[in-house]
Amino acid sequence: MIETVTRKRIEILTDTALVKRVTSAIDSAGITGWTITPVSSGKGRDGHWREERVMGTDKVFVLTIASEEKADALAEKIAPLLSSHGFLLSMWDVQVIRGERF
Amino acid sequence: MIETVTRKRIEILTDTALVKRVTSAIDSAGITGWTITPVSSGKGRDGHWREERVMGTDKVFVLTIASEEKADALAEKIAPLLSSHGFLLSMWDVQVIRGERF
Amino acid sequence: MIETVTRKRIEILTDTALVKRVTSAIDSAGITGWTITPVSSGKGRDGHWREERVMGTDKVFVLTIASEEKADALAEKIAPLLSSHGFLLSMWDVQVIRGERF
Amino acid sequence: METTALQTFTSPVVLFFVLGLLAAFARSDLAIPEAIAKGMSLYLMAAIGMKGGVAVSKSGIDGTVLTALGLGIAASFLMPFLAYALLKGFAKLDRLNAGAVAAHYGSVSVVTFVTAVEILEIQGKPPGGYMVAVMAAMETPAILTGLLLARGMGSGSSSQSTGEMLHEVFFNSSVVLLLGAFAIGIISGAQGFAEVSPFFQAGFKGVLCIFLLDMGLIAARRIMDARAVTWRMATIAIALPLINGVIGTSAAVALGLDVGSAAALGVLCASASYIAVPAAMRLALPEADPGIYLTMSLSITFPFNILINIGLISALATALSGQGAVTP
Amino acid sequence: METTALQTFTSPVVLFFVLGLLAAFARSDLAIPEAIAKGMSLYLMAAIGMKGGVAVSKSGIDGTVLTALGLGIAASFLMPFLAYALLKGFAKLDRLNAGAVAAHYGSVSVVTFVTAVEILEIQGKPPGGYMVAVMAAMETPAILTGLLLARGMGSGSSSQSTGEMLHEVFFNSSVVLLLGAFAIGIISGAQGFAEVSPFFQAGFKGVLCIFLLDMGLIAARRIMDARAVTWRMATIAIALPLINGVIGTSAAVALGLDVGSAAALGVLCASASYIAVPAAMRLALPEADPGIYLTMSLSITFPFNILINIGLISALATALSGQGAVTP
Amino acid sequence: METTALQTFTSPVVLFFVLGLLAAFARSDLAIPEAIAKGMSLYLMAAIGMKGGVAVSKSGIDGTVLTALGLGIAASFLMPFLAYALLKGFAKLDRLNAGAVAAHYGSVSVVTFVTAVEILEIQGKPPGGYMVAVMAAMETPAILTGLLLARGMGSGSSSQSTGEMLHEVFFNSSVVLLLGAFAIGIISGAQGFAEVSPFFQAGFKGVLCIFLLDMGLIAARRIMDARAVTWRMATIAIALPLINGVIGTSAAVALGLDVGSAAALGVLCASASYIAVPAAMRLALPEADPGIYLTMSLSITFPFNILINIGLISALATALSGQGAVTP
Ligand SMILES: Nc1ncnc2c1ncn2[C@@H]1O[C@H](COP(=O)(O)O)[C@@H](O)[C@H]1O
Ligand SMILES: Nc1ncnc2c1ncn2[C@@H]1O[C@H](COP(=O)(O)O)[C@@H](O)[C@H]1O
Ligand SMILES: Nc1ncnc2c1ncn2[C@@H]1O[C@H](COP(=O)(O)O)[C@@H](O)[C@H]1O
Ligand code: NA
Ligand code: NA
Ligand code: NA
Repeated sequence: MIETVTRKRIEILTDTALVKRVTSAIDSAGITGWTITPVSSGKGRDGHWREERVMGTDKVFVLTIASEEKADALAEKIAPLLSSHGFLLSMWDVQVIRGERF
Repeated sequence: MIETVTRKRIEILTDTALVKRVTSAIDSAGITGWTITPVSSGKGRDGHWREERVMGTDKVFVLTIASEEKADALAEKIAPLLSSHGFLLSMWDVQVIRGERF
Repeated sequence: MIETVTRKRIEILTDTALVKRVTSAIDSAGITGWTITPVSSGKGRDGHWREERVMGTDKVFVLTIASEEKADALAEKIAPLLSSHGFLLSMWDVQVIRGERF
Repeated sequence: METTALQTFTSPVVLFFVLGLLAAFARSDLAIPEAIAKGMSLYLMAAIGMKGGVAVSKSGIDGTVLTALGLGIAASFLMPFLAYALLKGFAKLDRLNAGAVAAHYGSVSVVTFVTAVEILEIQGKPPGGYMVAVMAAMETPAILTGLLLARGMGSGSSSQSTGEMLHEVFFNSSVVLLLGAFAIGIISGAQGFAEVSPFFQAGFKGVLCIFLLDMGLIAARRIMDARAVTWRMATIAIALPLINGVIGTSAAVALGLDVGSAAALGVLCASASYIAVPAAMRLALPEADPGIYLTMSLSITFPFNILINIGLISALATALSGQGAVTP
Repeated sequence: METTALQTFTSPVVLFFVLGLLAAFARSDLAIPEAIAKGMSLYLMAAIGMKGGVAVSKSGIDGTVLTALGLGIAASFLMPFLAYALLKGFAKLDRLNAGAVAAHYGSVSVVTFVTAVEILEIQGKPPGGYMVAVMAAMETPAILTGLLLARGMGSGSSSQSTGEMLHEVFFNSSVVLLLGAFAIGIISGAQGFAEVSPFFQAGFKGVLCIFLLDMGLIAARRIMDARAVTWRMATIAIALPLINGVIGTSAAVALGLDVGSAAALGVLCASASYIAVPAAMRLALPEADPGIYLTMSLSITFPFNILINIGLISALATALSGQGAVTP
Repeated sequence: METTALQTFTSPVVLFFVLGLLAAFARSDLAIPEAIAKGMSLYLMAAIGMKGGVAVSKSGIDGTVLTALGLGIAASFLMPFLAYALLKGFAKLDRLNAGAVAAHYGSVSVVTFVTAVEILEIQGKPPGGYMVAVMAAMETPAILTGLLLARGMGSGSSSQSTGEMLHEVFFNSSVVLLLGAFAIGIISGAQGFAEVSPFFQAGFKGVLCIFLLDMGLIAARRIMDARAVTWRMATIAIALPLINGVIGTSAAVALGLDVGSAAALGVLCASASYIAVPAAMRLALPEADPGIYLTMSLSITFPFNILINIGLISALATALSGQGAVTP
């Protein structure tokens, strides 16, 4: 059996324009990496939005895998921006192989 | 430490043409929002498919975060369509910040 | 209440060029299906990359839901390629409806 | 006929389609990005719609136009019955899938039509500009017939999803774009079209080449993956375009359409939808199997029409028109 | 004016925009893929930039050019003050959102400008090629004024994000592409442009048609979803283009610009940005509500300008120039 | 030479590339959507393939064509040995990465070739149409040599992945599209090409402009991110195109090719692949570092060839041809 360890996976929904705010928070939390995936549309309290790349109303998911400790540091950093910047953050435990790299 | 609460995250794979069925089920379950992300291809019991937007054979993920109770209500609503409409549903617990909004 | 069962959800980040290696590992682990979603960019130990489809530097997520047993078999198969092929693998428990199909 | 067939196979448009088929069969990774393919299909519909509208703005609407429209609509309503009978009787499809497939064969394929127009023009038999309106009018009636067949008259379908489906049927993107561009063509006329013709006219055949390359790739890949399609279904996917093509062409000649327009109407009857109808079926009959209806219409009927049947129908229209008229 | 208005509504460019509006209001699923829409907007900016540069390479830079540049830059700096006053006073917006919206109305819309140029050319009053440079120069000053108004002078904003924002403002993709293509047009001149004109010139109006189709779809969908916009804001979104258009056109005529260029400057003043400024606001004022500024600029002001205001401004410029000059 | 270099830098094609480099270095967010970039690269390959095929359908295949083909294939097989030696000896790369990089330098860059053809045509030295076939033939041999070098003769690679890799090598999308369009050009000839030339011919240079804008952006962004590339590797990325260009041009002139074709062959030898070969390497040598081979070929060699080396090779071909022939 392959040995796995438990890490936190954090997913942050953000405007494309604000991605750098998120990724620099990740970098400064000492996390080794992140991955960005596209998002097409959504609905929240502010109503419906659609990806309109011409107008820059597109959003993305930034996801990163990190130790619990670093994940908490990141959540702490991002929390103040959640409301003002319209971020959405969720996190959960995952098992990874070669856990030393995270 | 930031305070987090536990919520359910539900992810439903659906044909683009049928997205509205899913999102109106979400709305009518009283959940505040949802997010749609693109999907490129897949394989299941019915064989291989590829995103072919011209023919409308593209699928998307609809994902939503909700309290356990609302998530169960949604699952209940969607379950009858799973087979007939070819949906795929999975859900798991996540931690979120500012849990009151879900 | 709808009855749900617990399954493993595995997500593998891979170069588009190497997708077939991953999906044939899934097929040969006896798992019934998989779904591929696009990825736009990322950063890891090897630095920053961006989707550049012309050069073929695009990556995707391959995700599959399977019983714990089959998921372990898959992890076993993929583990040796993680470093050499630059894959990233994480897995976690999810609840699904109609668990018999996975 | 000889020259006809030869001309077909030296036209870049058809050759790019063949290249797509071959590349996919050789398992090459050649692929057109989906956004580009979708963009090209919108372009082709806008261009064909405008060109038709400009033509009608010149020629006006007369009895022939109304005849062709009536014939097309009637054909779209009625053709699914024959298809349904064959699909249930010969191919042993269940009611649901038989109805869904029948809807595809009653409706039309825009790209088959466009390719036929290119070929007919090379052969010196250009169809009337109003045929674009006929095509748009033929897209939807078959969907209604197909649903009726699939569900039966007293179907228990919820009225909500029926309303949603009817809306989809009448406002689906290809109908809206074709008719919208047609109206724009009529309003702006030849003078307005002149401004935009370098884009919509001069680029048209080149875009069609690349689009058919993609269609070749998709059609061939789909048939290599196909599981659900039996030889009986494949036979029907060849037989229907032949039968419908003969019926449509003959009726059109009998009702007095010119050679080119009669051939075009035959091609419309022979063609099967793989854009508008699948989208409607996914909504209205989600339980029907796209693996059946898309493979039949796109991977068998479509290539058969492009490579062989357009040539046959064109020859038939010429022969029939020759019989009925003194001038060849 | 009659013919003018009529010509506007028989131009395919405007008709495709109307088609987009109608299709969205009818809740059709017609949609242009985002990658295609983005590609078209880049194409339009590269083409308009190059054409302007080539024109300037022929005409050279003289006093009129510098006057127009100065006027445009001053207008972009100053117009947000009036907008801000109206937005705070009449529409009761808070400081943050009023500043953000004001920035949009001080800046410009490339597509409104391009459509105006098409219409002015049809009317025989082509603006000078240098107006492209004026447009590019007007994109950013308003952003600075808007931020100042939103944040106040002694704002506590972190200097890091100000630097990031200023960089975004001066190197945002539309400014870079417009000015870059303008420079390429000047360097390569008419001879270099001849090589690429089939792409950048002949295809231009057709691409503009499809792009405006998409803009119509987006504008109408956005207003149907709109929650945050009140009737007071909607009123301002009509009043501002009227007021700014009159001011801009009059000033331009007074300073001696020709009819076409004066009308173009009026249109620039009347137009509101929905590409460059929203991107900058998302970075610099993430707390401001895009539901307000995008709906006002894109869903109200933009259609109003395309369908009505360009015609009014053109007529005004003709009337004013006629008064000031003996030759009509 | 003076005029040559000047002409290069007033061509919009080259200027858009420079604009892309500058915009990326200034950290502008200008970006072409990936789907559009991919679509443009497919368009360029289809167009260049067809044009070559049409040219050959006119000129026929003679001894010169076969000579050029043989020379190109031989060069592609052999050039990786020199590259490998330099990469291991001077740049201290390990066997795996040295072999992977060597494969890139033996193969060719379609866009470098296309840009060279544009420049050579402006200079009045158009290469023969058959050079497109030579280019297609040069794509793959180097991949085989590179793998041999990377893995050694008795490599323990599984036969499954070798088969997969060979399939990828011979049916990769650029080879299939280039050769397929070339065949279509031969079959449909000048007459068939006339129908589609507004799309494939008239639009070509404009698309090339936007594609090079994107290449400039990508090349500059990649080098700003580069970590793995040392100054020794950078030196080789400049030295190899110089050396290979001289060898290729001289051999071509010696074997009797005309000036334009000799220069084109020199450019092919000088160019390094960044489309077909990286895809093959990712499959066949997943352990090799794309950060090395893509940065060298795309961010150093490609701009060097576009901006400087094409001009040098063109001058060399003229000089050498002048020595060997009486007529200049
Ligand atoms: N901690 C992480 N969280 C999320 N994605 C990661 C992480 N580390 C690496 N990645 C992704 O995996 C890719 C390869 O990582 P690496 O092998 O470290 O260069 C990166 O480009 C990212 O897209
Ligand atoms: N409960 C939810 N589940 C998933 N996504 C959500 C949820 N609520 C909001 N979102 C996403 O977050 C975006 C912003 O939400 P809001 O700030 O509530 O307008 C929405 O447009 C959705 O894409
Ligand atoms: N075990 C699985 N894991 C992930 N995705 C799956 C799985 N099974 C099916 N899918 C996805 O669901 C789609 C429909 O599956 P099916 O209904 O089995 O044909 C497939 O095409 C896949 O995209
Ligand atoms: Na039909
Ligand atoms: Na303005
Ligand atoms: Na080379």
